[in-house]
Amino acid sequence: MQARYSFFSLARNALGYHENWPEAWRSPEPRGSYDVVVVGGGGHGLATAYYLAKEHGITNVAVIERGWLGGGNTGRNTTIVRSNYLWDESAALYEHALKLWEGLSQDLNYNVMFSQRGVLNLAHNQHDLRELQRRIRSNRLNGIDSEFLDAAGVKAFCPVIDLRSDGRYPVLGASLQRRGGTARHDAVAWGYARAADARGVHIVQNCPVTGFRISNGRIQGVETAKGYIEAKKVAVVTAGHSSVMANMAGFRLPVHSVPLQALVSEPVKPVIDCVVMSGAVHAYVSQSDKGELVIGAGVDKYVGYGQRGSLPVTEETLAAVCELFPLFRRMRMLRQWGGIVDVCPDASPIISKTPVQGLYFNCGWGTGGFKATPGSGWVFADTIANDNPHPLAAPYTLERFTTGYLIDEHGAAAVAH
Amino acid sequence: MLLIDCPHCGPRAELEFSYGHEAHIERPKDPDALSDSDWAAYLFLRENPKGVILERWVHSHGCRRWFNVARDTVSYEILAVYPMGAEPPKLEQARYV
Amino acid sequence: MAQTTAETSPQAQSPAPAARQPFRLRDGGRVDRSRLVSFRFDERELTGHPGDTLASALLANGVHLVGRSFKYHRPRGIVSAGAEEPNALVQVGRDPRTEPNIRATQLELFDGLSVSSQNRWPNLEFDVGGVNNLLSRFLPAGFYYKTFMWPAAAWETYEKAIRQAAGLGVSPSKRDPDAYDKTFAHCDLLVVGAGPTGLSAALTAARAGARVILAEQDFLLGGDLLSDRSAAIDGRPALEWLAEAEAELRSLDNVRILTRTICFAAFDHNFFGLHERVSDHLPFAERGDGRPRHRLWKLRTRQAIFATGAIERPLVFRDNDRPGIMLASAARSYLNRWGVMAGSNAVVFTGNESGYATALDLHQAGVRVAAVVDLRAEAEGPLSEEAKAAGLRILAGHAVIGTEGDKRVKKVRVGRLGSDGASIWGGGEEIACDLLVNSAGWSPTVHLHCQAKGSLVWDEAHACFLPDKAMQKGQATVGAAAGAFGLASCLAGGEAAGRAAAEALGLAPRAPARRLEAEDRDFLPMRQLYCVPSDKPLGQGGKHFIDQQNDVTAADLLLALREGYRSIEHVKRYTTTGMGTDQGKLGNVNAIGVVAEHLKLPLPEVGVTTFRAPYTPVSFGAFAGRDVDALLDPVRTTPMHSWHERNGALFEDVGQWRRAWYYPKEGEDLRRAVSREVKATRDSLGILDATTLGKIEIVGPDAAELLNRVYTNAWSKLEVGRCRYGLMLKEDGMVMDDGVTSRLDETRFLMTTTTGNAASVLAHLEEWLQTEWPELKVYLTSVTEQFATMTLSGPNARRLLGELCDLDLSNEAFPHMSWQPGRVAGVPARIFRISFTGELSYEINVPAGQGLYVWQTLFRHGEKYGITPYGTEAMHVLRAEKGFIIVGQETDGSVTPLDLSMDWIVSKKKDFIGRRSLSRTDIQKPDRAQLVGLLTQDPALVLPEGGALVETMREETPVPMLGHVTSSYWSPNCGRSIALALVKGGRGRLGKTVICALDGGKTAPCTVVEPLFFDKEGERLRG
Amino acid sequence: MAELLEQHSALAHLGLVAQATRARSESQGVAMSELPYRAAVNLRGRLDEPGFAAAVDAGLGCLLPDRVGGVATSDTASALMLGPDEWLLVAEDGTEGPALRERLAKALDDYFCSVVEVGQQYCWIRLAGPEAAATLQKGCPLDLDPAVFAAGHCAQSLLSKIDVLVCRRDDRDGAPVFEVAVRRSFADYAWRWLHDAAREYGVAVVAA
Ligand SMILES: Cc1cc2nc3c(=O)[nH]c(=O)nc-3n(C[C@H](O)[C@H](O)[C@H](O)COP(=O)(O)OP(=O)(O)OC[C@H]3O[C@@H](n4cnc5c(N)ncnc54)[C@H](O)[C@@H]3O)c2cc1C
Ligand SMILES: NC(=O)c1ccc[n+]([C@@H]2O[C@H](COP(=O)([O-])OP(=O)(O)OC[C@H]3O[C@@H](n4cnc5c(N)ncnc54)[C@H](O)[C@@H]3O)[C@@H](O)[C@H]2O)c1
Ligand SMILES: Cc1cc2nc3c(=O)[nH]c(=O)nc-3n(C[C@H](O)[C@H](O)[C@H](O)COP(=O)(O)O)c2cc1C
Ligand SMILES: [Zn+2]
Repeated sequence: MQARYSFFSLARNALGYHENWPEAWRSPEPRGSYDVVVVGGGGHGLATAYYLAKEHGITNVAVIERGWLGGGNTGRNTTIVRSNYLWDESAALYEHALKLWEGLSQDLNYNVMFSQRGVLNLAHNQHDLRELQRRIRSNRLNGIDSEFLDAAGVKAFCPVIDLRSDGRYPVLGASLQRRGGTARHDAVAWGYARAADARGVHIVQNCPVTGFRISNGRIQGVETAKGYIEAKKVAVVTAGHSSVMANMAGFRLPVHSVPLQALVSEPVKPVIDCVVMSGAVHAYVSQSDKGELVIGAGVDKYVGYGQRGSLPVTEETLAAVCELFPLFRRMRMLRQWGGIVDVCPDASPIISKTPVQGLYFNCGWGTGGFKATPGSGWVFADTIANDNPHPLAAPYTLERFTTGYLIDEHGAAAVAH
Repeated sequence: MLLIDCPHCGPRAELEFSYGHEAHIERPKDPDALSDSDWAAYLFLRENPKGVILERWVHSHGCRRWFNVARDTVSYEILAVYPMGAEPPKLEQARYV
Repeated sequence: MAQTTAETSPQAQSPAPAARQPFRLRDGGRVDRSRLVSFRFDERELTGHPGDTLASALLANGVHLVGRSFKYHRPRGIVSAGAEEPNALVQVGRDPRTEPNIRATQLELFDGLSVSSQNRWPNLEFDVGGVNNLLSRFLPAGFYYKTFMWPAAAWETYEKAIRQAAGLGVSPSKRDPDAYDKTFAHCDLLVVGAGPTGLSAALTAARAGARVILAEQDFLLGGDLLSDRSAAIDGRPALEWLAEAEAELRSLDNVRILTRTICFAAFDHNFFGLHERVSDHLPFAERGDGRPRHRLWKLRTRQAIFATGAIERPLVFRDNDRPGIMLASAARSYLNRWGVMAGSNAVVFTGNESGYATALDLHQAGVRVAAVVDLRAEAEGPLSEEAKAAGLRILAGHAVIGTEGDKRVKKVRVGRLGSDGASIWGGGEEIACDLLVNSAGWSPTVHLHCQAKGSLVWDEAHACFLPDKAMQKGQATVGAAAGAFGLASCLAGGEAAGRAAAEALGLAPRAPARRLEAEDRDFLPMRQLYCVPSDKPLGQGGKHFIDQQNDVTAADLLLALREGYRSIEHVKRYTTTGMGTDQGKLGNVNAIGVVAEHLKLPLPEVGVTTFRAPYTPVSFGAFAGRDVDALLDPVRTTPMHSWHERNGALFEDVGQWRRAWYYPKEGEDLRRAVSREVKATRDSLGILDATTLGKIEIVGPDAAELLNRVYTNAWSKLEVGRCRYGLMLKEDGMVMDDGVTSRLDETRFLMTTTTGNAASVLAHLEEWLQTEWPELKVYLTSVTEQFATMTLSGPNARRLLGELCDLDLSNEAFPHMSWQPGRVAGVPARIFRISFTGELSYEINVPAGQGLYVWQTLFRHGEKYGITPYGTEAMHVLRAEKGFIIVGQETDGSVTPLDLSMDWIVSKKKDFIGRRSLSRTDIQKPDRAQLVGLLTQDPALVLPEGGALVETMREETPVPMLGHVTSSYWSPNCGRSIALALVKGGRGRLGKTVICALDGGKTAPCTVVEPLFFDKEGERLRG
Repeated sequence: MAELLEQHSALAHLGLVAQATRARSESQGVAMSELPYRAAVNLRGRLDEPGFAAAVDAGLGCLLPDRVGGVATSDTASALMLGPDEWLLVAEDGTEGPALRERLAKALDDYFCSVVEVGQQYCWIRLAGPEAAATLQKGCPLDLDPAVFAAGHCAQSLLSKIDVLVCRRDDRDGAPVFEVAVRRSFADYAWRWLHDAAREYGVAVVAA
């Protein structure tokens, strides 16, 4: 039985010294069989399970997670949420997600602290400006709020930026999506887990999937550390490990997994009240509610499952931060970490059926899938339930790599985000 | 930061090298003979292994020569360096899930 | 060691400083009593001595309250004497040289230092935020996830308040005026930590000839020896051994000692990050002069020894966070190293022998020790015995079950501990005190070993994690960091590790004459309790702090477990334990213990959270080093750059190059200036600095074959002396680059590339050559910078060039798309008759160093033709008038030659990179975006570049889009605006109308036309 | 040394000559100078091709070094081995470029090789003095210890964000001497970077 979270329940429980809070989700032993097994308990997997239950009434579902919920990229990203993507296909998908974000805390009854503090993308040269204009104009026709700020406008919106008008990378302008912002990453995983659990979904942690049983081209179930589990359908949402899973199922994917790192400063009182991203200088910065500056860096270029980033990338990122914010040079790095991001050749995701019937893959979000979490789960659940791509997911099938219909969002992903 | 043993210059910092992704992916001799999906496989599909990867590097800020490397993608240990065109060495595979 | 007291010191000023530092002992310790250092803490002017840290100086002055906690704003004091400090964080210096969250325990005192306390308002003594403490019951771990959701819009307001309350210190508000530095470094052996272990390791390896770097975060070498009054080595005070060891190390050429330097990170392949504080400890007047504030060392070593010691673990008991409650070892350090009494009336609370070491030292120094409260049923062990002998009051089998005192601990309550360790018997005696020191045991500092992905094992006897296997070759952890807590073991362990490292390096270390003699005592026996019970249930009255900085209590951990956040990683994230600036150096093992007990799991099964860099926080500035401001990235300039500057050019960044953009004359804006430049070029003569174009010499019998394979068109038949335009694709069929390539002789070509792609095209060619086509006999050499390139363009180009060179420039002798060697203004040159403007043009390559001279000569002689320098903007207009594409502007990585209607250059007869991709189904579709020209119906209107094109405009979104404007200019030669665009099915729309959406809901109808606006027959080009 | 017609250095705008005459060089950690323009030819070819090395020797008067990083010197030129089939032939006399190229091209007429004049691409900066290595080491990931990188050797690597060719010459006055070649468009950056790096040791601009 789940309690509803509210100010009143908090107050009531305070009187009982918080001894009576129920579990946010149960931790059952897995059953022998499910209608759908979701492999991967990151945000996308949990959201998939939640929407399977909520939107499609499919509740005989298990989420199988090798470690702890949200311990993959969901738990280690810089939490930037925005939808101002270039191509129509991406704009539609990310905007769908953004609309879901806007009601997510209430929907889940879990405060994911979605904070629409605005996202700036800076332009430093004529080429940047041209690309920015292109993006802004197509965003608007796609119904996405997007505006252009000139240098003075940037300074007014985010006073701590140094425009460096005589510097190496002067800020010439920026696009601003006011509805963009950040969310509390862990809360997204936990909120979805709790809400999915409330609808009957089983959440199984510390249980790596080690293989698939496939016969006659159809999925039968998954081998796990806790034994074999039969499943009518299997949805793989394992981000950095997608190739490992695909190799288990006997095919290969057009992705490579690379380390992407991020870092936080020591906490300080509020000093920057929006998200700032720059492709040319390669840095992105926001400040969390606890006060740390949350800073995203770039990827190491080589395949790596080590969940750690290298020093040259940190140096480059912090040099960029020091350029845009010379007042932060005395701030100090508190912790640095890495995730394993699965990157597609066109920097767009894969939401797709596979050569194996009943086996679905959702991956390739690379450096930027946190913002898509609700939308991704939504369209993937629909795709699984109907064994047919949801219209928003249709452009993201594996076939595009054969036919050439790539959705090249390198512009959007020029900075990892 | 990795230390990569360039076959020509000796051990140098990773900074001096550029990455060339998976090795031993040969360009088809007759591309027209391939179906679209076979061509796509050549272009895009990769092993991307967790474990030993056979990959190519170039000493781009040094001697500018390409060579192959066998590396564990979890420990990042470099297990072998061998020239372009050579067969990969036989290696113990660490098991990872 | 200075023994003079302040009174006798010649520099001493009245009033006598000793009197002003009431808790300073008259002698002892490593401070220089002969000199005074004054500093400011909040409103107070205080003094200390050289050798002090801020913490030791504050304690010497009797200051214990130094800050407020993160969440509940509880008064907090100094807990430790080192890197592990969670509470005593201060704001140092004044804006813009201010720095938040500095650990007072590591901050070296200097004259003029000014610090203030943090996270309090209006002041430290009275802090309004303290109300959070009263409300704490409503603010358990994760409370924010459960509330602030209604109404949805109110979150923004709540969030502001939450943010305001969080954070500790404040960021500087202005640009940092200081300089930072970084450097690479290499050595044979890195030794981290200069305690007895590290010193003996470094000595052993250095004597064998290894290149050693010894890094120590402290400003003194010695580690724990500095705090141990009684330690002896070879029958002499250990400090004498220390002085000799240091002197020997300093005398060796192959040793570099880095003090004030933390090794903050262990990366792959024995690569380490070290952070040196070069001048933070100096009075302001002595800083600067080229000397950086901090330096980042990027160090590669062959062997590494982590001799990082151990950190004492605090006991978790009720209200264990008041000022005046500190680690036993810290109180001992203050006493022995700094000659400071942390209090005058102490209670010692311990579960092992370490507490007794402190008790004895305090007692000896004249501090009253009111009681030693010992968790162990019996106080037994060598130090306990000494304490008994000294007559100290020992309460064995007891625990501190509560403390009192608002701004400083006043008394403790003590109860008898049940044998289960979970219950308290008896009402509790109250003992007055002003200092409560405590010890639960020791945690080896395994951070670097773990960062390098080494594994840990649990040592049940010492209740601590020890390093197990190192993942990387050549790494060892020794001494207290490896669980060898006795001095003799540390010395021997260091020696053995140093020897092993030397041997691994192929050196032959000398065998030591004999082992150094020292005591070998650790802190056993111990009784381990991760959470000391009190007379009330946990969480009900009073707080057992696990993580003092983030205000995480044992009750918070239990709440997390109760709610299902069971993995230690969830516990960490839900409660934020271990996530403060100290990263849980004190709290983590206790947290794991509490979780293990609650879940009834063996402790190692709960496991540790991931150790991450940095060991202690590192300034952003150090990572940036001197790569800031003008040195952030190279600015590449051409040999004619100074001329452009002198002639008023404005510049545009193209990759790293800085190119002349346009040359405005008095009163001209961009459009006016560019129009003038464009007109002048078409009417008479323009000149462009085109040096930045990439140039590659392609040499060898198979050079033409290589071109055949990388360009879409055919090259074998190009005659010597002729030039040809080529288009290069990536294997996925998308346009990668374009440019003109000329045949210099039978086996030699010169390829030009776009400015931005010069390096990537060369790399692309090399990659294919070396990896796929090693059979081709071709060599590539970049000559981009060998030449200065200038383009003369316009009807008078031939005339001017004719004056300065001796070639026959007639159409017959020197036709379009050919080249010839010659001399221009006496300088050897290659002259190419090629054109990107559609005018009669000559591209002239001369040796780079002579470029400026030739350029100036052309100007002198071109004056009569009104020679006009034109920049990149005019170049763009000129080429757009002719419909020539710019890679990166008309293309974006998703455009094929077919989309550009450049089928004419795509050979059907041969294979080339990318060809097969062009026949894929989606690439062949007629509704792909294709390059067209656009003419606005209003000829005066210049479309915005990037403008979106639609069939029809409507209110409701999404509006289906047709494409976008790639280039758009005012064309003075056409007398109207022109634009290029990528439009879906564009070629099928010629003559039709599309609409460009403008700002403010306005629209601009445009006619789709061929992308060619000027001189459609190309007569001028060949004229 | 003959002058090239109106040859301008990539560092001309810094007025180094004027600075050099004013600076005192004693008691400085680092002495920096720009070297006069040098001729250079890039040679590619196969050492394992019979006769190739001998032909170069005939044309150049020195045998090619056969290990990457090796340097061989004759009366007129040095040969620096940059890669397994690549050398940079450098003549201190800047006017020698075309002649050097022609001599080699002629000598190697029968071989598959490439001979390209590249001297104008480079700017040479000399760092000398007790802190020369420390200065260079700030931006260069090579191990500059003399036991690893000895006098008479060269290496291509990085200096901060740019490509460099570093040559170590014989020590002078007991202190190391490095010559660093950078592409000319990066010369301004390289010079200012090094000068800034050397500042804490005391730096003098001296005549070459
Ligand atoms: C440093 C960093 C910064 C980022 N910044 C942003 C940002 O600002 N904005 C943004 O939108 N995106 C960002 N991203 C990207 C974003 O984090 C990811 O795209 C997104 O979180 C992916 O979610 P997921 O649920 O698909 O994957 P994950 O959260 O990685 O979940 C996959 C799960 O699968 C599990 N799994 C793997 N193998 C198995 C197996 N065999 N059996 C069972 N389970 C398995 C893993 O343990 C993991 O929990 C960032 C990523 C990183 C690393
Ligand atoms: N009897 C006991 O219970 C007990 C317990 C602990 C320690 N000790 C004593 O402490 C001493 C331990 O000797 P040791 O040499 O192993 O340790 P140490 O504590 O004496 O020295 C470790 C040194 O490493 C430095 N350090 C730690 N991390 C660093 C980093 N990342 N970068 C740079 N410097 C870093 C510390 O500042 C310290 O100076 C012995 O004398 C031992 O007897 C005794
Ligand atoms: C948005 C965000 C904010 C974070 N803030 C902190 C912080 O304040 N303190 C901290 O120690 N770690 C912080 N972390 C980092 C985590 O401790 C941790 O490093 C990260 O989740 C990756 O996990 P791992 O290091 O355990 O592999 C933060 C992480 C994220 C994604
Ligand atoms: Zn090399």
